[in-house]
Amino acid sequence: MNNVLPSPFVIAEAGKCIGCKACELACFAVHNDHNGVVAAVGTVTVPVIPRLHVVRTESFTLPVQCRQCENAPCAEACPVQAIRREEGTMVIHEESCIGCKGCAMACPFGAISLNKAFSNGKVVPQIQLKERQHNAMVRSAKVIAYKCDLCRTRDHKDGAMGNVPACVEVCPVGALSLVHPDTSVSRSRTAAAMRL
Amino acid sequence: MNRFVIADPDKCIGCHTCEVACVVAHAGNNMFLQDESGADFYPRLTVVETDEVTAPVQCRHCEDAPCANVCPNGSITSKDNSIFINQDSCIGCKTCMLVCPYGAITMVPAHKGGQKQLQSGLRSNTAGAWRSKERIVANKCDLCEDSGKGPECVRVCPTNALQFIVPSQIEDSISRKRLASAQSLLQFGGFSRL
Amino acid sequence: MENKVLTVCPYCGSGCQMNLIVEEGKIVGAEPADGRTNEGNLCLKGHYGWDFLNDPQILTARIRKPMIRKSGTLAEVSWEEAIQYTAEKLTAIKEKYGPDAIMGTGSARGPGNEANYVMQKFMRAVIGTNNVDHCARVCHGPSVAGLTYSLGDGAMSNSIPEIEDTDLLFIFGYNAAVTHPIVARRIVRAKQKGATIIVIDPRKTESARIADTWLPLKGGTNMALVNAFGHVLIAEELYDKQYVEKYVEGFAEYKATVQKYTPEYAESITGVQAAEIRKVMRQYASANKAMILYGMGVCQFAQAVDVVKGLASLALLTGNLGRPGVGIGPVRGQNNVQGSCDMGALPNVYPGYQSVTDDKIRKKFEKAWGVSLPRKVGYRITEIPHLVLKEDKVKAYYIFGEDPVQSDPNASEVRETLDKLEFVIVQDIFMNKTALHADVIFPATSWGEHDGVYSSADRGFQQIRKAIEPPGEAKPDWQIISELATAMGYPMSYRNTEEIWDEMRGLTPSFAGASYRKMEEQGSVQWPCPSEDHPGTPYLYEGNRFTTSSGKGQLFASEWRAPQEQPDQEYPLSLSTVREVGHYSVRTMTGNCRALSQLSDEPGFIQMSQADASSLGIEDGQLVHVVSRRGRVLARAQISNRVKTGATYMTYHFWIGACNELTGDYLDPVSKTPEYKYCAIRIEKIADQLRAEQQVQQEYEALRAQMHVEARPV
Amino acid sequence: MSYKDPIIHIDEQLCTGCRRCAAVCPVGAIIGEPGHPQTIDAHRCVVCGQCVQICTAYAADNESTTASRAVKLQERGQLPNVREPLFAAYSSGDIQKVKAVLADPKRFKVVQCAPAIRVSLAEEFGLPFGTLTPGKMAAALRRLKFDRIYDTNFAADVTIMEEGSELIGRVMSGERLPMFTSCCPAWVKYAETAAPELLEHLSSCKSPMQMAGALFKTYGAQLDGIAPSDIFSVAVMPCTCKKFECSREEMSVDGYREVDLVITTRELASLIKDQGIDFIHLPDEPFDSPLGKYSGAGSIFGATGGVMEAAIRTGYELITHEQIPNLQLDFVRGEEGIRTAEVQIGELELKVAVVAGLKYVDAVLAKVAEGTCPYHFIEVMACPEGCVSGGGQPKLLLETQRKMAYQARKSALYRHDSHQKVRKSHENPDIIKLYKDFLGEPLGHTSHHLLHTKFVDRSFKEEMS
Repeated sequence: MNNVLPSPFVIAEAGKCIGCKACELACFAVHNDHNGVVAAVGTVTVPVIPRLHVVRTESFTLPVQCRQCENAPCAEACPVQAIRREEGTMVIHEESCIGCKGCAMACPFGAISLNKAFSNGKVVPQIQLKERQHNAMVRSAKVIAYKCDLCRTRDHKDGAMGNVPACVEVCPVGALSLVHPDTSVSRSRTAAAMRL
Repeated sequence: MNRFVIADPDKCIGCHTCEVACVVAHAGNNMFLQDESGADFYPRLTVVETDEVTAPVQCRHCEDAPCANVCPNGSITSKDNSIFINQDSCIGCKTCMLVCPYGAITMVPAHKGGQKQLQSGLRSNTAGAWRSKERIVANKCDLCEDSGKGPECVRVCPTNALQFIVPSQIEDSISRKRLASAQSLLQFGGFSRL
Repeated sequence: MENKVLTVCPYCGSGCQMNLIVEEGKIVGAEPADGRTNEGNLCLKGHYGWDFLNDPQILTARIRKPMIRKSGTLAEVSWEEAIQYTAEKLTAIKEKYGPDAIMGTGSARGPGNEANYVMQKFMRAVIGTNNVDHCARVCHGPSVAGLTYSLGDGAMSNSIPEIEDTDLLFIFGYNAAVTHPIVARRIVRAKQKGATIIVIDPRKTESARIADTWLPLKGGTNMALVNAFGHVLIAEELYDKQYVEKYVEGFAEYKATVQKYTPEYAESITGVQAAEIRKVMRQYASANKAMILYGMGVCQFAQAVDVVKGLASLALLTGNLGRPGVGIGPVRGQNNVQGSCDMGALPNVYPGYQSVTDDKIRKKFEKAWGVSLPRKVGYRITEIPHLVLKEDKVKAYYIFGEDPVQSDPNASEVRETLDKLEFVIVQDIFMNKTALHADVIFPATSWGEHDGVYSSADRGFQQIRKAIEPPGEAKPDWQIISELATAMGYPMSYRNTEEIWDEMRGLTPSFAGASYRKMEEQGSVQWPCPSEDHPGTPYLYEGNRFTTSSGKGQLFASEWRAPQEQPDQEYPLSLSTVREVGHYSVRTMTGNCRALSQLSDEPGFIQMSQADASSLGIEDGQLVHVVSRRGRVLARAQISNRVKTGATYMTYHFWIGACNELTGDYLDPVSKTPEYKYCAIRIEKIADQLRAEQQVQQEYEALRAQMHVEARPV
Repeated sequence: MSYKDPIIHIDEQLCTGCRRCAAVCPVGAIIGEPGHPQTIDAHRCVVCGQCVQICTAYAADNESTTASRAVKLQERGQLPNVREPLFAAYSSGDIQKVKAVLADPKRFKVVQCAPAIRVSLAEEFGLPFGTLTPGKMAAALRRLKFDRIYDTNFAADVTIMEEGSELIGRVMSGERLPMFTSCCPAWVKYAETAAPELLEHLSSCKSPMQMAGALFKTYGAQLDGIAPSDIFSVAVMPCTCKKFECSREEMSVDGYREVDLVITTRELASLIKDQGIDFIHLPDEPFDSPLGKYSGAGSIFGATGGVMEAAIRTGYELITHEQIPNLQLDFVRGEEGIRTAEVQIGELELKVAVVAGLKYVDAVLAKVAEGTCPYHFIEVMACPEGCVSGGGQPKLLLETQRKMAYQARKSALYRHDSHQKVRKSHENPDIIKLYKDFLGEPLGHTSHHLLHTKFVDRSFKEEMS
């Protein structure tokens, strides 16, 4: 048991993605219990903040998300140790995040974005930090870093299929998969051996 | 989102030009012209040299600025997409300095019009004499807002190691990286076979 | 009214162009200009190093009037009196002891090329001696000697802008980030453009930090390592056989000398792994364009000229010469040390490196100057203490824009020398430690107060321009020397620097085409520039035609010699003198700049490893005593994990923590350059830090008082 | 035609061209290249809104290329304080107009809700799929200042009376068989566009919503002593096509629109939120009498097979004058596709078919055209599982929950039915009273005037304006 198992991660397959953004929406849907987001679009009262991002160009479309790097540059860049590996997933602890943007700049995939923090459908205010708005000092909005956490905190009781992240589950064309590096590598090896 | 200055250690040569520029930018050019030579020297960024890295460290203008959130009297606020210390109301409690994870805040004597500010009430005993105590206030990068020319450190850095990041640049950089990471996957396919 | 005056930065040989911003006769700011080498960038000294011109009296006071030592104390006198007195004294000494009893210096700093030309002319034509030398001796003297031998010209073969376009940078004993930030900028850009960077330095410098390979050699083992490099090139047949055959001489002797320097043997001396030695030579030899840059880490050893020749040999063996982006670059430390060499402020050459021992050349100068000139090569400045104290041969010393007490090794011996001399003339802008020993002081104009030409490290002539009026009665150096010459019966009546420059050009074939007008038009003219229609020469040795007497490159290797003074039980640490980025030379200028002096101030630092600090119980920032066989100073401990255990470093700018009180006067046998980079010291912990701090303050105040700084209001 | 707005739109600034909408469009009305914004062929479009339900191309906050959210909300006819994300495919809303009318004290505001609203509205407030809330719905409408909370379910019972009678007549005479239901406006529009020659096979009955509208401004007006011109009639529908239906020129009675405005389930939810009504904690309140009282049969109209089941419950008893042995007709209940059955009603072996999903209807129509269709009575619903899956219903964030959601909504309808005291339309006392006091008899003169209609050939594209 000396081997550290590499983290699983979600990755998209080129050529399949149709750009429907169902993955982004699903990602948002399953991460917003605390904002009262349930099944219906009508329960959404906060901006859609996905943790994966569908890139679209003239020639292709593909979602990009956290690769759960083993030597995560985001965690290296974090001055408050808000990014930690937990059960094989790089997790951002939103309470600790100070919105310094270092992780977002360090990530080579562009997988981290900064956005306002919401709770109960409302912007989370700063403890003290205020800014001037319309001639009054008001508490600023807390801003945190968002990224894929492999739906680790997701409640799977509502028709979810085991431990598959929501994006993988909803993709209508199967363009996303959850990769377990150890098993996939051994499968690739087996496949390579069989081609010999 | 806030703007901030950040250094690229691959380009920094540790020449300290930024530090001097910072002092000069905040002292005004009359720093060189005053008769008194004892002007204070408190750069708002500090060049750090370790075995592995050389780079100036300065305020990141955190969105959830811990300094502002611990300030007991609202002297640190969000202003024009930056975190701003009001030195006039700072009481010198040092808490912001302690909580800043970048070490970007230092405590310095307050100045006004080139003169050290003294406290009206508080006195301290030095060398047997009672004197009004200096005001000590928190000091950090203010993006040279008053100059209207942007951060002086960025302007003078001879190796372009310092960058002034505005929010749209972060967005752009993230978009570019997303595009690049998506493109890098195009040549592959069939991960589902794994 | 704001007025911008285009000039060249007075700090370091990068030759950065800048504008001085002048308002109502005062300089109020500086800004970078788009110069050839700096492209709109300046370092902190360029940006904030001009306010010494306002004489803020921080470290030392500006000299405003001529002074003569009368009954032991310096007293202000009129120019007439000072000139007359000096002329009489020099004439008397010359008559009594002969012209070779008088020694003069050039100045590698503010005065400019014309003043140096006039100074060497004064020494040669008026005094009648070749005894003129300057601080190049204590820095890149070995480069001039070594590169002249190997390639023909004692200067950077290629240009500063080419650094960023090479494929491989081979940086030996050169800390560009500190000495030349604007050259370091090119190194950073080279790295960004994909060049391989190899750094050889005992310290982890900024270049080493970003290097692909860093070879941390033991101090004082350069020759062994360079020989091993040559060994690998030959043993692995990495060298360019065709090139060597066609353009290079001395291969057989070279090969025989480096034979025994196998990488394994070198490893035993240098501590650099044999595999690394092989690896970097394979990279160096296979690069399409490889450039060597080196600095004081090569030159300030008692075995320096040999190492310079050895490095040049590596370029010759691999054909890395005669093209853009290759070559070998000694990046000159002082702003015009290239220029003072160019102008012949050296005991063996006239302007343009024309030998004083060449009859044909001497005749040319005799004809032009209307006097007969000495045939014998003159003394070097580093020999002066010996010549005065031991041989009693030198009686008068005309020190022009230098501060040997601060800058030369073994300061106590230098002071003793000055005190023993019959007559010492100091011509400078600020009071300094040497001036305390002067019999006559001439107040000179500073950079910013006169016109002239500086030579950048890469052979670029560039104009400096007067921006403000000088204070007090200060006069331009060339004018002071001219008046002295006239008083001594050799009339000199130059009206401006251009006249001097044109006289010099007329006598110097390789600079003949570098007119003021061309400089004005091009911004910079790199020598050689033999004719009016020649644009100058960015890189030397086009077509691999070397300027040696045979026209071929000369390979050279020599046995490694260990540094003279080795650490022992009593003095267990080695000391190397270095620079720091915010200060310049003896600090009369930067020490009088408000911002720069506050960035780093007295007593200066001694950099040491964590291990050494721990074993001595010293904490970062504490004051310590540093002691050598020659002296004892206070300095502030700076603990760094970039230095090796057993090695320490002090910057030579500070007056209290003056490292040259400690350094030894062991000289390179050829160039007579001192071994600044290696002597033995010990560090003593100070228990009462508070008292030591007070002592620093007291020493500082005492120094300032000596330097005529008016008492500061409390 | 009077309508201008094609109702269903695809926002070209948001559409990513994934064409998932094209895959669910039953009539192939969505046109475009993959990867590029799609457009809708309004002539073919049956306004079922399935594209609106499937679309996941939402407007990200940071897209600089899109118009502002406020502008889009205005364009889409939504309330300005709507906080839910905006998607590329959407239906035009009318809620701003409803809100304005509700604020007008001079109007007599009457509302009706389709059967499927009460099993889905709660989802908009975070309650589980299929939470049954007719009482809260009525309470909410009352708090919205509707003067009468009537119900479409009542009209569904009327529909059974009329359509059942029509079916019996046709079966007896053997004319114009099979007979298709005509409750689903998308189906009707499709028939008018794709099979105008078969229009006589449609029941002449208006949909329950239109019947209700017609009765509100006549019978209802009389009961309340209000001038029809003062009545403003709003219908809350799970269906986007109902907006089209209510605007059909012929859907008027005595010069008044039968239904003035149709809003969807989602629009109603947005209005409740807008008014700050705490839906979850509302008490259960009754509908208003008599036009708000319904049988179990009326309530199952919201599920595929519901009309058929309700019709058989009543038809069986009208023909046989005997009580139907089993009220729960499982053979017509089910999911997407075609289900067929033979029902023994006395001597008659009634052959019926239920079509759920418009794409399955072509095969049936072909048979009818050939004259080989064996059925007497065919229910057609354009949406996959009937009105519970309508285009105006709460939109789901996760496609994976769709089956579960529809199942839960249908179960709730059947549960609602099973809990009713009266489960057959003809046994609804208010229906009996309606016929006694006002309509006379099914298919009678008044019924014909108010409750039946004619269909139009829409096969020519030029008709679209």
